[in-house]
Amino acid sequence: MILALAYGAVLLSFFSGLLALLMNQRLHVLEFSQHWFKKSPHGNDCSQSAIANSLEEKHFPFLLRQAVFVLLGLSGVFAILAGLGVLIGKEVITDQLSLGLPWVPWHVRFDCLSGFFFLIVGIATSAVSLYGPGYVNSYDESQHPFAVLGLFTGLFVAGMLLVLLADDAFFFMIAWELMSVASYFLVAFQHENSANRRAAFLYLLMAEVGALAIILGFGVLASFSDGFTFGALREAHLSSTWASIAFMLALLGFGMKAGIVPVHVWLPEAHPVAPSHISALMSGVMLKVALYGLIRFCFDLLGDVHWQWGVVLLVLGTVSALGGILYAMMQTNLKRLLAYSSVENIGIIFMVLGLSMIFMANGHPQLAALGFLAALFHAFNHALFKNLLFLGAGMIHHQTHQLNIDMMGGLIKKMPKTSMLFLIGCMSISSLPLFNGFVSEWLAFQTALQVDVLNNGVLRSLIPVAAAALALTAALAAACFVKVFGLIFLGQPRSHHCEKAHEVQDKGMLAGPALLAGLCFLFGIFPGPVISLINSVAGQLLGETLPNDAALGWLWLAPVSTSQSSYAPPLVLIGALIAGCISFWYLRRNPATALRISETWDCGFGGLRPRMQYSSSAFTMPFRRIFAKVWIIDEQIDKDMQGAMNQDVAAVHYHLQIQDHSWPRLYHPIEHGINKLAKVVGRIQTGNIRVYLGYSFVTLIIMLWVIS
Amino acid sequence: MNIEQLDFYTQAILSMAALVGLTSFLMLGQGRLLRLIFVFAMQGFLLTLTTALAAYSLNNHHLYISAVLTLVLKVVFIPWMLRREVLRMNMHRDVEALKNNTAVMLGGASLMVFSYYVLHPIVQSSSVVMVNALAVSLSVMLLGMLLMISHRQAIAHVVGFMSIENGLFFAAIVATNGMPMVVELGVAFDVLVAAVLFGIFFLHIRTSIDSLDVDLLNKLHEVDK
Amino acid sequence: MNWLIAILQTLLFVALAPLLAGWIKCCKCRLQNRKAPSLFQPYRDLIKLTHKQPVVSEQASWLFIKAPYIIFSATVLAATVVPLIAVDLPTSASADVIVMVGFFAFARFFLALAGLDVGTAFGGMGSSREMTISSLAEPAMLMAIFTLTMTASTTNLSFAISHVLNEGLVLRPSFVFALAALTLVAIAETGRIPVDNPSTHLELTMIHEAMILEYSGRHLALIEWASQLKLMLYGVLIANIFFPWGIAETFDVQALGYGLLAIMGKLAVLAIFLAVAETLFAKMRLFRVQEYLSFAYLLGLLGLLSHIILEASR
Amino acid sequence: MIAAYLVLLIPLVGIFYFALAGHRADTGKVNVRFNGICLLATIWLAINVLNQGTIISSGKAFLIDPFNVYLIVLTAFVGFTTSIFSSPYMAHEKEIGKLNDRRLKLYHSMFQGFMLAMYLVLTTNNMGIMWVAMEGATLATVLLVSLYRTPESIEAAWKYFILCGVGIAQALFGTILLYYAAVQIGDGENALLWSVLYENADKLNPEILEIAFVFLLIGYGTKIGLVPLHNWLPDAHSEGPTPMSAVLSGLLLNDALYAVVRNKMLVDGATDSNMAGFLMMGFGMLSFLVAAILLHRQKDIKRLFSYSSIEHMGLMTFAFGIGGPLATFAALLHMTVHSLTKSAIFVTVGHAAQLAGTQRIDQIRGLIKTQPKVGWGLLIGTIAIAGFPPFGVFTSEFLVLLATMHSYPWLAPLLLLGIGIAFAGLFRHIQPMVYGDRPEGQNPIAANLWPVTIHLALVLWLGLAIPGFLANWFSQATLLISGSTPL
Repeated sequence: MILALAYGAVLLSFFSGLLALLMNQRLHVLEFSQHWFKKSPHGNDCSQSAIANSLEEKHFPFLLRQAVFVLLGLSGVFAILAGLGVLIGKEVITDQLSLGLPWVPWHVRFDCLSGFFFLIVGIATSAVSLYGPGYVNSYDESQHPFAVLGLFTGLFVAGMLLVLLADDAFFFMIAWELMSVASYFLVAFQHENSANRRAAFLYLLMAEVGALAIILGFGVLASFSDGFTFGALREAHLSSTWASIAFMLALLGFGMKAGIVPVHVWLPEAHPVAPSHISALMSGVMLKVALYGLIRFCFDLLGDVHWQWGVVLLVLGTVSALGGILYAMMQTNLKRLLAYSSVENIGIIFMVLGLSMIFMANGHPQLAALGFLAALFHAFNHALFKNLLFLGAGMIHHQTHQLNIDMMGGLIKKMPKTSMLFLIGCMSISSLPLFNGFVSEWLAFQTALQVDVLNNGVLRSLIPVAAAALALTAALAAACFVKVFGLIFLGQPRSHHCEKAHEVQDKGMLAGPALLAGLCFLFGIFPGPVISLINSVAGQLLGETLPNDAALGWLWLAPVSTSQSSYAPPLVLIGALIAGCISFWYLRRNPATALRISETWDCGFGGLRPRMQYSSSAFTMPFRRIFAKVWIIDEQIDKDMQGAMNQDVAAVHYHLQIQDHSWPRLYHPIEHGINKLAKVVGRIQTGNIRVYLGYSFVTLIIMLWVIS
Repeated sequence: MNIEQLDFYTQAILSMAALVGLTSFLMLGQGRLLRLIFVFAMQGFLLTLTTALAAYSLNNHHLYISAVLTLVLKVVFIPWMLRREVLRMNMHRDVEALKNNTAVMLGGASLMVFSYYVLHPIVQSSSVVMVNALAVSLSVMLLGMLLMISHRQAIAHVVGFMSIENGLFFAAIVATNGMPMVVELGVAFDVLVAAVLFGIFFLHIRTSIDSLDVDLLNKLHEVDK
Repeated sequence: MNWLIAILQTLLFVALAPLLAGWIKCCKCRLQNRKAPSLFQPYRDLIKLTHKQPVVSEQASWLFIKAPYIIFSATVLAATVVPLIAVDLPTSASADVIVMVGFFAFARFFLALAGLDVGTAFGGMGSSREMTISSLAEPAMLMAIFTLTMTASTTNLSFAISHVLNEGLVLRPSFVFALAALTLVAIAETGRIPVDNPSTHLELTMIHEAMILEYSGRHLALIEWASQLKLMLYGVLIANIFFPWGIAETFDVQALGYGLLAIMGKLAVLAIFLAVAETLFAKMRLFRVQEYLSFAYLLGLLGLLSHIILEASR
Repeated sequence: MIAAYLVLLIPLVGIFYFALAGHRADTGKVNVRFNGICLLATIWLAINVLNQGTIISSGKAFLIDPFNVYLIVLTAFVGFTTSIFSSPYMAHEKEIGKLNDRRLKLYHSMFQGFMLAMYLVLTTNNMGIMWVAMEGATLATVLLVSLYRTPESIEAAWKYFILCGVGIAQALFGTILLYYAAVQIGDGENALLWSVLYENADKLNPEILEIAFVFLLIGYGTKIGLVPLHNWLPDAHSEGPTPMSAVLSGLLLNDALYAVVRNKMLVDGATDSNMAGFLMMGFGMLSFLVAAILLHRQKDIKRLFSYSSIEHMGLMTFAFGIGGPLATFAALLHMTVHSLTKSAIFVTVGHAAQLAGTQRIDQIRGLIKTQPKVGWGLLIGTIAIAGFPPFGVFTSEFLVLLATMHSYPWLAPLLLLGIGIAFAGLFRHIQPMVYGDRPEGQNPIAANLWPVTIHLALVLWLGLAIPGFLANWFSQATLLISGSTPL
């Protein structure tokens, strides 16, 4: 039953893709339906006319779009149900599909880990399918055919779901690459822009390299076992060295997809250029699927984790978290910023996962379960709020045709609903209490604080440092999203478009983000249900759950023990409401002190203009000074002079360009190396036939000499 | 088994082998096209004689057919065609300056030693004396390639190509007394078609680059110029 | 009963905060040879402000108007968590020290947004600087606090303080570092000299004041009160974590009374220290603050490492 | 057996029909019909073999076993679909004045000649005839390479002719040595029959066979396009008419590899050492890597894909070299999917070049916007050939990789490196061609893209699931080549 739901989810998303293909085939559909009605004339006229009506030229595209997204949404709902089903039942369901190689059919396994990620995919897909129809309306059909968008969206979701279901390396890779390739087409969807093409190429290239690393990782396991089903791979007995090699390969492969520094560069390139609901899926969900892969590979297939791996994850995660948020802060393109912030969040997840590994390897499975829980919960939360923010970015883009936050401002009054939803997203991602981001970060700190149980001095001093880095990350994230929200929604409009902007009209476009925002808040107040779901994942995968996850009842969160730490978000909410209401009521009761609206105080100079407001680069200037080494900063100020002796400044041009260190350090050398190598190798082909004959001759002589 | 213990025919065939090898050397050092073609025809003729001798000594009738085919193709048709080309192109007075001719000749000699070295195990394991000539046929083949590598004229390439065929043919005779008839016929057919095609190509190359110097055929390459 | 005490304590917190601010001002004036205002001047200021009609910019959105309430509530919530006169509070269990830091972040988030809302250059400047300083201060603060929580192996402040109390007088090198770190952070976070000058206006160096430039009336009162409360919170944290003696462990009137007296005494002494420091030091340039805060971070880290290296059980 | 004769007879008739009848407007369609009938005949043949197992003709001249029968069907299939593509393509070439009736007559006649040579290589039981047919294939196609009579095409054809001629001559020497080894154990006239040789493989003199194999590998390897003998291949592919490139890449290279594998089977039977395997692995890996790197430098779209062919042939050679059931199975599968994909790509490449009026990569732009079918066909074909699932190329590459991991794990990173580099090399060129805005004055052309659709659909199918009969077929062929079946 549960498996049927899961299959249903895959098939529905797949069919939604196929349905989208009908976009250009209206006449064929019309013909077909007429043919059909001719065949069965006794069908009632009502439905016939309804269908005929819907096939009219002006209705058809609209209805088809709706239908495609309805299917996609159903797929999401099915995925949620399937995920919940397996998590609640704590089941492991296996199956085989008679596809694939003749002697190895596709193996399917649906367990709690898959179920949990199914849940993530399902929620995100549902929200996106609510949002989608309104959003894609703005695309010009001749420039950006919906058929392509719909098809690959369906395939993309199907691919992600299949990755979660796969139980052999071959099937896994097929699903994995289906996901990559489909999303590649989505990134390249608006391909008339050369930056988009570049981004798409970079994305696909890194996806391919990552996939190759994963294959190699599976290959290492497979060479120690017979066959490449996950069942067989679990049985493989690897020496410590080989296991570490496999781990490093998997880390490279999955890390590339997840966007770990320094292999993150595709992410800020690819996410901004895809349509927003796709960016939401990519950033919110696909990165999680990569995380799933890593967890599946390390905790399930390799099984016997080493603490050194945990340290690697911890260090990489820390670097990614800090690097991600610092880079994010410097961005002016909203979606690019969000993409970098995904790097940060994935970094946090990796950190906590590393902690979990360290505890696991040191024989503290309960603490490992705690770390695991924090990691998965953060993954879940990130899926919610990053999705929300990307959808929000899409709404803003849809209304203002801008993504540059330096050109926005004042939208809180033009788009009140959007601003509210976006604010919730910002608060969640800044891990403020009462929202879900805080809960997972709190759990992460709790995990890190358990370091006292470890014997290893290095770990004991490393982990607190990482925890402090986590604190710094959280604080920087808050600063970053203050910037984002403040510059986009507050102050005065900085551009014409923003002045003209108005609220999103489409209900679905608001409903999708509203669903996510609601969940962000709900799970911020009542994290219990999700945590108990993750607990069953941990129970199945690590063989250990949290000791007393419900010891104090549903109000409380006390992961280790009540004497060590506890958090009761509902009580906090009540307290906040009481404090807020009392002060509000007390201060507002005097009618003499009603608000008076007046001009902004301008220090007596007069004429406050939007240009005088702080811009993005101004806001982040202190950070730029403090962390100067993190970026490659190219800052230039040019002055136009005029007047006598050219002494008066007529205009000042400020130019700021901020680049990632990984480009000149890592990627450009590789690119140049390959081009150079190609040039060298190219020399063998001189164009002269006598030289070619010489090759043949020499080869022959050498071969003969070799064998005799 | 020394050569004096062999019967006359075998002695003759081995002598022929030596002569065929010699003709290869002559071609390798030859800068004038007409002479090159003449020596090639000589080689073909020697080959025909060898085939005929082998046919006679082994009493193998289908070798006679091979001999006739060789005579027609490699002594008459191909040299005639090439000669006509040369005359038509007005190249009969050109002398190709061969670079490092001595080195090439020495290289050719060492190729002969190499051929013997390579085929040593085969020759050792055989009871048939004629197999000794296998090394010669291999070296004829290799020399043919060397000829192509060292000469720039397309006609020299064709000669080299055909002399490789000669080497192969010789190998077939001395080692195995000729291949099965159907294969022989097929090979001969291929050679014939190849010869015709070469003729067509000379025409094409000449119209395209106004020369038959293969070094000028260098438009397609992977080098940054 | 417990809950009642907790709520009472919170009210006490809120009520006493302006008093502390007044006391500091008093001490400072004395030290600077000026005539001091009354100890209760801050109360008068607050009452005066609540009776004024607030003026709001036409550019401001709802966020600007609601922010003071949010900021105030968040700070009050933080106050519920910190044991003032008694330990073993139920509120400490519902939100531990990390949540408390979260409350600060919450308040700061909205304060910074409010600064950006009106769209003046001052507001943006203040927000930017505030977020910079706080993001550097937060890890340093957590480092210091982690030293405590790891020593007591709990993040519940009540439990942690009673742990320190029950241990008696133990000289912990880590606590020395942590105390220094937390003090530095407290000065930075509450906007005191040498990081920020609370008594300055219309100066390009101001941070906190720049953000709230547009506020007036009851909104300003709330924000001022919240920042007084925050100052007191830090004071109480330092006082009760490192010098917990005197705090009530049982809920009888006598113990609570002693607790109140003890904390008032401790705060009074701390305030004198603060006043002396503010008199002695000049305000730093903004970009020296990072060095100051990284020193705080270093101290916090040293505290943690010395806990792990020197004090750990294994 | 009649089917086999029919398979050979039809193209033979075709040669003369086209040569005598001259070019007419419907010649392209007739060509399609010839190839279609031939495809039916091969299917009939395949059914026969499936039912009866290996067939040897009465005179032992022909041998159809599971290994070659699937290649025969593949050959006929690719020939058929290519002829479908060729019909409008050549019509367009004539329209724009690049070709005239006489050359089209030659083209169609030689198309059939090439097909005949291919069928002969595959069906014959005689190693000598195999050589003759292989040389025949060169001769049939060499004039087609120079069909356009441009200086480049003549240069390419000449290089093709000379290099392959010399190469194939070496293969003949190898065949002679093989024959020599065979006559030593008796049976003169039948000694070159593969069936006989294979039965008595263990009696053949291993030393002779080793030397023979070197000659055969270098000889046929020239045709496969193994580095450093590959130099003719990109030239010939890029300068000839595109349908020719499609069949060269899709069929000729396969058949040359087929010949090498047949010979390897004999050598493996005769010797204990894995000498043949190591040589093939070495050449294969070298070709694979060099071609992958050279992809980055290409400026001509057809040259680009011919390097990709070298790369894939290298991979197959490598896989056959590893031996063992898994690698052999993978190599057979790869042969199939590569043929299908590559010929499909060449179809789209041909149309793309016609659209842009040039083969230069930097002048082909905005294909998706100009003619979506061509653009998408090229893009998806490239995705498939680059080894992305769920296309069949991925399956075979995955299996090759697993086999490598099992036997020679230290080679696996090299293999992956090659795949990665090749992918980047392909995509850096493909992306700008398919994407972007439509250039000025670029208009859609008449094109039949059914071959592309069918081929890619088949490759997709093979990637998702290998149908039972085909799997059975592959398994039997694997059994024949490597001695056991995969799992």
